[in-house]
Amino acid sequence: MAELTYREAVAAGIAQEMRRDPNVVLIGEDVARAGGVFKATVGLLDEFGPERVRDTPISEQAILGAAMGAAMTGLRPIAEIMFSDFFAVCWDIVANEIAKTRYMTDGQVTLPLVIRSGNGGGSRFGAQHSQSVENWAMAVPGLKVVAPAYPADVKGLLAAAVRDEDPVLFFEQKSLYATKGEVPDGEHVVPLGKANVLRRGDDVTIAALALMVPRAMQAAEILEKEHGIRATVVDVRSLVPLDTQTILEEVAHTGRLVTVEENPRLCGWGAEIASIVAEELFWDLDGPIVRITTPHVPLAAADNLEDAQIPSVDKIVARVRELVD
Amino acid sequence: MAELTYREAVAAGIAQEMRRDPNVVLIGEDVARAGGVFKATVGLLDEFGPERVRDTPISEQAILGAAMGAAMTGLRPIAEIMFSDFFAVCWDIVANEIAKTRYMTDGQVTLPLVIRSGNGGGSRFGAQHSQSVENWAMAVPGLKVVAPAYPADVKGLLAAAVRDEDPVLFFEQKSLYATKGEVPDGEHVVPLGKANVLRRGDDVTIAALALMVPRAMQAAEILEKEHGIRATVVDVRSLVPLDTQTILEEVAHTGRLVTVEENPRLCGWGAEIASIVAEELFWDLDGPIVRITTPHVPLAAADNLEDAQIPSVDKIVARVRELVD
Amino acid sequence: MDAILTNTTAALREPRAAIDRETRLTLYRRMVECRYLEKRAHDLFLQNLIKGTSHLGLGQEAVAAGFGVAMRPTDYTFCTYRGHNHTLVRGVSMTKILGELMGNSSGLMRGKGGSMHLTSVEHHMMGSYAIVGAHLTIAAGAAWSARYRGTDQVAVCFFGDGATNIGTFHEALNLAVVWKLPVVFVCENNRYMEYTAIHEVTAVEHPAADRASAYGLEPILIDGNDVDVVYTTALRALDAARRGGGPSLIEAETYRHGGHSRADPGKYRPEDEVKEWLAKDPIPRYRQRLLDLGIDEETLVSIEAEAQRKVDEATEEARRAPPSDERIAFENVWADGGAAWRN
Amino acid sequence: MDAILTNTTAALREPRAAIDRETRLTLYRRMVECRYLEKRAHDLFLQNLIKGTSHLGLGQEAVAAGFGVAMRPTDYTFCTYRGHNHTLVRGVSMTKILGELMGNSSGLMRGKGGSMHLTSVEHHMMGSYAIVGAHLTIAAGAAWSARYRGTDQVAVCFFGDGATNIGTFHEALNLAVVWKLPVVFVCENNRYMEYTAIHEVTAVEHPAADRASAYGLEPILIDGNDVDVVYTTALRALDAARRGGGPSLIEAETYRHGGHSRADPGKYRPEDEVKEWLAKDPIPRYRQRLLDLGIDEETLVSIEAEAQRKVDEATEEARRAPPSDERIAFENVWADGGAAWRN
Ligand SMILES: Cc1ncc(C[n+]2csc(CCOP(=O)(O)OP(=O)(O)O)c2C)c(N)n1
Ligand SMILES: Cc1ncc(C[n+]2csc(CCOP(=O)(O)OP(=O)(O)O)c2C)c(N)n1
Ligand SMILES: [Mg+2]
Ligand SMILES: [Mg+2]
Repeated sequence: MAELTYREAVAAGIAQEMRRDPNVVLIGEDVARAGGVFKATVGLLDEFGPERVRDTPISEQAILGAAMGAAMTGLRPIAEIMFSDFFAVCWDIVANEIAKTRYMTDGQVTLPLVIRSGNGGGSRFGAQHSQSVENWAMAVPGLKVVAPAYPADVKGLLAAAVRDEDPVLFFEQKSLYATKGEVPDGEHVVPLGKANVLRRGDDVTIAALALMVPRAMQAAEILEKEHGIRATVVDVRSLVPLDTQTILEEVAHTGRLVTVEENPRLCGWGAEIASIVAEELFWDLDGPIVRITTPHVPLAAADNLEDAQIPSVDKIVARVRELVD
Repeated sequence: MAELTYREAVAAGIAQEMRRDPNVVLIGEDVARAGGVFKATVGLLDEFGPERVRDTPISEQAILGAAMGAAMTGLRPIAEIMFSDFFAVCWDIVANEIAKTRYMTDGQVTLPLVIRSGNGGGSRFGAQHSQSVENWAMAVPGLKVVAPAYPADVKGLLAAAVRDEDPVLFFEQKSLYATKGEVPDGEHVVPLGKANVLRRGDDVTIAALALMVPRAMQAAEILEKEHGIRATVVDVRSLVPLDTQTILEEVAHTGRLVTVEENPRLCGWGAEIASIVAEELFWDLDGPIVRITTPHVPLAAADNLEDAQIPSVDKIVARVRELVD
Repeated sequence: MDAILTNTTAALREPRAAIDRETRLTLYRRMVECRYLEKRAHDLFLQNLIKGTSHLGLGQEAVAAGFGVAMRPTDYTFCTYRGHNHTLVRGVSMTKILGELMGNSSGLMRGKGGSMHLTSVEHHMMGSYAIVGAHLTIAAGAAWSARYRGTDQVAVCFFGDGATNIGTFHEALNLAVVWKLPVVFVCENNRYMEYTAIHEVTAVEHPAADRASAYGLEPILIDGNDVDVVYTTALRALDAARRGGGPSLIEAETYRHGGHSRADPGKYRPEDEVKEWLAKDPIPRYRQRLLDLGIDEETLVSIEAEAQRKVDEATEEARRAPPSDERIAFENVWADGGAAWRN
Repeated sequence: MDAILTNTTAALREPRAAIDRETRLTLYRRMVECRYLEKRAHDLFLQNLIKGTSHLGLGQEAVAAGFGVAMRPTDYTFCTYRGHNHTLVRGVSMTKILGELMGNSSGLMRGKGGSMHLTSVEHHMMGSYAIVGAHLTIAAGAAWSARYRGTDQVAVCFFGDGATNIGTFHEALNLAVVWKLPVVFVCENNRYMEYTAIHEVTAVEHPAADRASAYGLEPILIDGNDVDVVYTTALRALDAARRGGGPSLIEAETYRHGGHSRADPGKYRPEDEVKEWLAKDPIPRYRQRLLDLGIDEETLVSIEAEAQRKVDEATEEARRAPPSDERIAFENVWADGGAAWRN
């Protein structure tokens, strides 16, 4: 085990896969010479050379189009979209082309590619550089969607994403890049589609993703210590495929579900999980399903304003107490 | 009252507003000379001339950018995106620029504009020309979202959208264009944000949108006549603002909710409504919340395949029976 | 402009003599097969055996045939929804094409894609793309991959005049040049988008050729209704790409005989213009040239008869095929063959 | 290429004599104000009084000042995240700019937008845009509206070299020419995107000027570090647009003194290159020219002192301002002032 930052774990995961398979290549804006604007691809150009690690123009559609064309003809590209907000400038290639081509061709075309992107708020970048858009991807059939919270999962899930035969959107939470955690040495792969139960309690199940996971964990500790409420915390990790089995089991046990979403309220992943639980586990519920989300507004740039928007530990604690008391 | 087709109601709504306000203009691909590829803007060039009704190049980003720039400087543009699938090529202008600019500028910029688009399946156009993407829009704070089912609402809601000071995405269901209905003569405006209760029953509330509304109505008739199940049918009409009051009232009365969504399953509007009901009306529910959606797959082109995907009257009947029996 | 004209003229004259008889007959055969197949598709529409939409390349066969014959079997084709001809010339069976248009079990994708998405990876026909412009970037990616893998494959990407005004055109051209990719971009300028003339919405006269210099490329404007010109231009561009010379951008002037799609009678076009272009129909024109070159009419008639026979047979085969099993509508989202998004 | 050089040369020489003393002093004042304000912004970062990110235009002041002085008060500005200078030259108060960078209640948008989104509609400064390229289309729309409303307003749109490779550049330029819109597109070519040199990822040498002909426009490549050249070029382009001559595309060559954004020391740039461009710093260069033209140093010193005083005052005022009330984070999504998505 080594202690790595979240951003180092990105580079470690990519390097592990590039060493294994010469068809894995990496492209994106400033990913090569500069090692990425978030420094998450540092060292890769040096190790793998300019044919495999390539800087691109500011042409997100061409970046993803190139990745798709390469994937359908034998490569396993990893493409970076610098900020996930920029998916909006290349959404066609993602949602209409990459997501649908295998289906439309009745399986003739296989697209083993990964699109990594810096996602989420907390860095005071304002409304166009802070969005959590994993639900944009989740809403489109044909995309796998992953959003790790811890360095070990960054490396392991990224490796699994590269090995997967299907397109995977890999969301890296920008304000987690500097966080640290133990990461297994050597080959490390975490299968897609498995939620991670981080702690178990009897009173309530909290499902969270990415930046919301450490906050949910902190909230759970406070709830237990200060309020005697014992919470299960599920790190959802993978939105597609979704580990409904684990979630349903945990909710069945506690009888209560709270989702903690960084995305703005409407049509977030929490709504999907809530609807699944409300349909399949209705008779096991002991109370309403509660969603804690960023309110349905764009994110502000100023620190005190942004902090008032994104779910905080305090907000999670308060809302869970309302539900359980 | 005159009987108009859904497509004629589009032109009627636009014409009504263009007559009223000289700052209303219309742009899009083939909207002028050709009267639109769905013939929904026939006659407008003749009546209002080429300065107000303009054909554009195939440049969706420029179309919406132009609409935005015009709206922020005094016009009230209506822009057409021919198929709603093409929102993917201009999503940045919609989701990052149009949706957020008022907020980011702390209210300095007002964007009274309407984006109309042909949405949904049933026309055997295949996976890239048949999507229901109203949930893409609903997920982005700062956009109002409307999707009418009947010609009268087309005209009235379109008029309200043009008069609204905020950006409105107006989804026209392509396979409804040829359907007919009574439309009030003279000025006709239907306020945004009001659901329409089309029929009332005591057993179950069915919430539907666009093409799913007539199907839900047919299903409700069959349910009543053949199975003695009396359903309330709510035409949601407006996703943002969402008339949660009406929906909650109706569900409180019947104790059961079924949503019927044309969109693929994950993160559809039905999930959002389900999560609201599961949180706010939990204690009034008599049973699970059920969502009927197109499965989470792209749409096929062949008629028998597409028909097997999009919720049909039979499927609605069967699922409601399972729930209520 | 002068550069363009010179180029055209050069392409028009000089290399014609070099094409051998067999190749010429193949070019003719391909054009005739395309024409008959699409005429049949049109009839099947009228009989309501084809649902949805469809975009015919009637009149534009010389571009498809010229390239199809010039390309090697391992070269990649990327084309648009107007892609029946481009699919056929790569060797895909007529039955599978018609079957896909009819949307039944005999189709290339058993009805899942439809007429706008014909794809046959087996034939290196990497897809028909229905969002204007998207595939230019994808073709660049295939070219990048070909070079990375050390093959000598070239990607050829066909698109319309209207596609030259969308952002991806610009992004793809720039990237292809910067990375010096083996890709040939072919604009089939048929003068119209759906119902609007390209010149009404384009800043320059030649929507592709006049943009070439923006990417440091030579402007290449050719007569897209002369299959010899297309063929020789294609050979040159493919060869340049194969030898590491990077991409080309070719504008082929042509015309569609019918409307944009199934629903469109094409009435927005001036009668004179239509007449003028019908007179330039690439097929009778080439037929005459072959006769002038001393090929006997019988040979041509037998090519025509053979093409017709193939179309008739394919029609019967495709018509007889059963509908696709509905279960396939829920398959092959993922590489494991399934569509599960949950466990 | 020849056309470009001729043009530059013409712009460089002939009209310089025509600029009067007052205008020259204003140009100098504007540049100095920009420089001092941004230096202060940089200091405030180092003191951690500005959070998030910020992109300085240190070194690029001549472009902002030249245009700012040439534009009429009713003309529209659209610029990028690197927009402090463009905002200041339109008359926006320094306090409001610094306040927005600090994200408190004195800011232009009370901290809701941040440094990347400075906007002051009152000054026809229609926004700073943080998604590369998007605002080119929006500026075209404002120009369309100006013409439709029968005003003589012109929209001026500033963007970087990197923006010339994204799709919206192409779409906006084409539409603006086809609709003959009163919009001036100004590419500030500072040779770098974030950390990558523009020449490494661009098919042509001059990313904007070499693309002009793709839209039927004259290539205009100017010395963007010579404020006289910028000013006279701006006047000409604004005038042409106002008189119905349609859009222009201007490439102004310049250089940023620092890194791309707050976090970047700019070390990827060769030392020689940095040195060469520091020697071309538009401010000392213009100062010398003014002295050469006989303007006495005292006048310049007092302009400088006055600018410094204003910056100091604004800094104090902005620092003293209280944080914004958290409630504003949930306001002004809609025109009614609220954020309700349900009843
Ligand atoms: C991004 C996008 N915008 C609009 C359309 C609708 N559309 C389909 S074909 C077409 C015209 C294309 O014209 P052109 O590129 O000249 O090709 P042609 O049809 O003439 O072969 C349009 C506007 C689309 N499919 N994709
Ligand atoms: C669509 C998009 N892609 C990428 C970025 C990230 N980004 C911000 S500034 C920048 C470099 C822009 O370079 P240039 O256009 O030359 O402007 P400059 O910063 O030099 O003024 C990049 C890549 C972005 N904001 N938007
Ligand atoms: Mg065309
Ligand atoms: Mg730059």
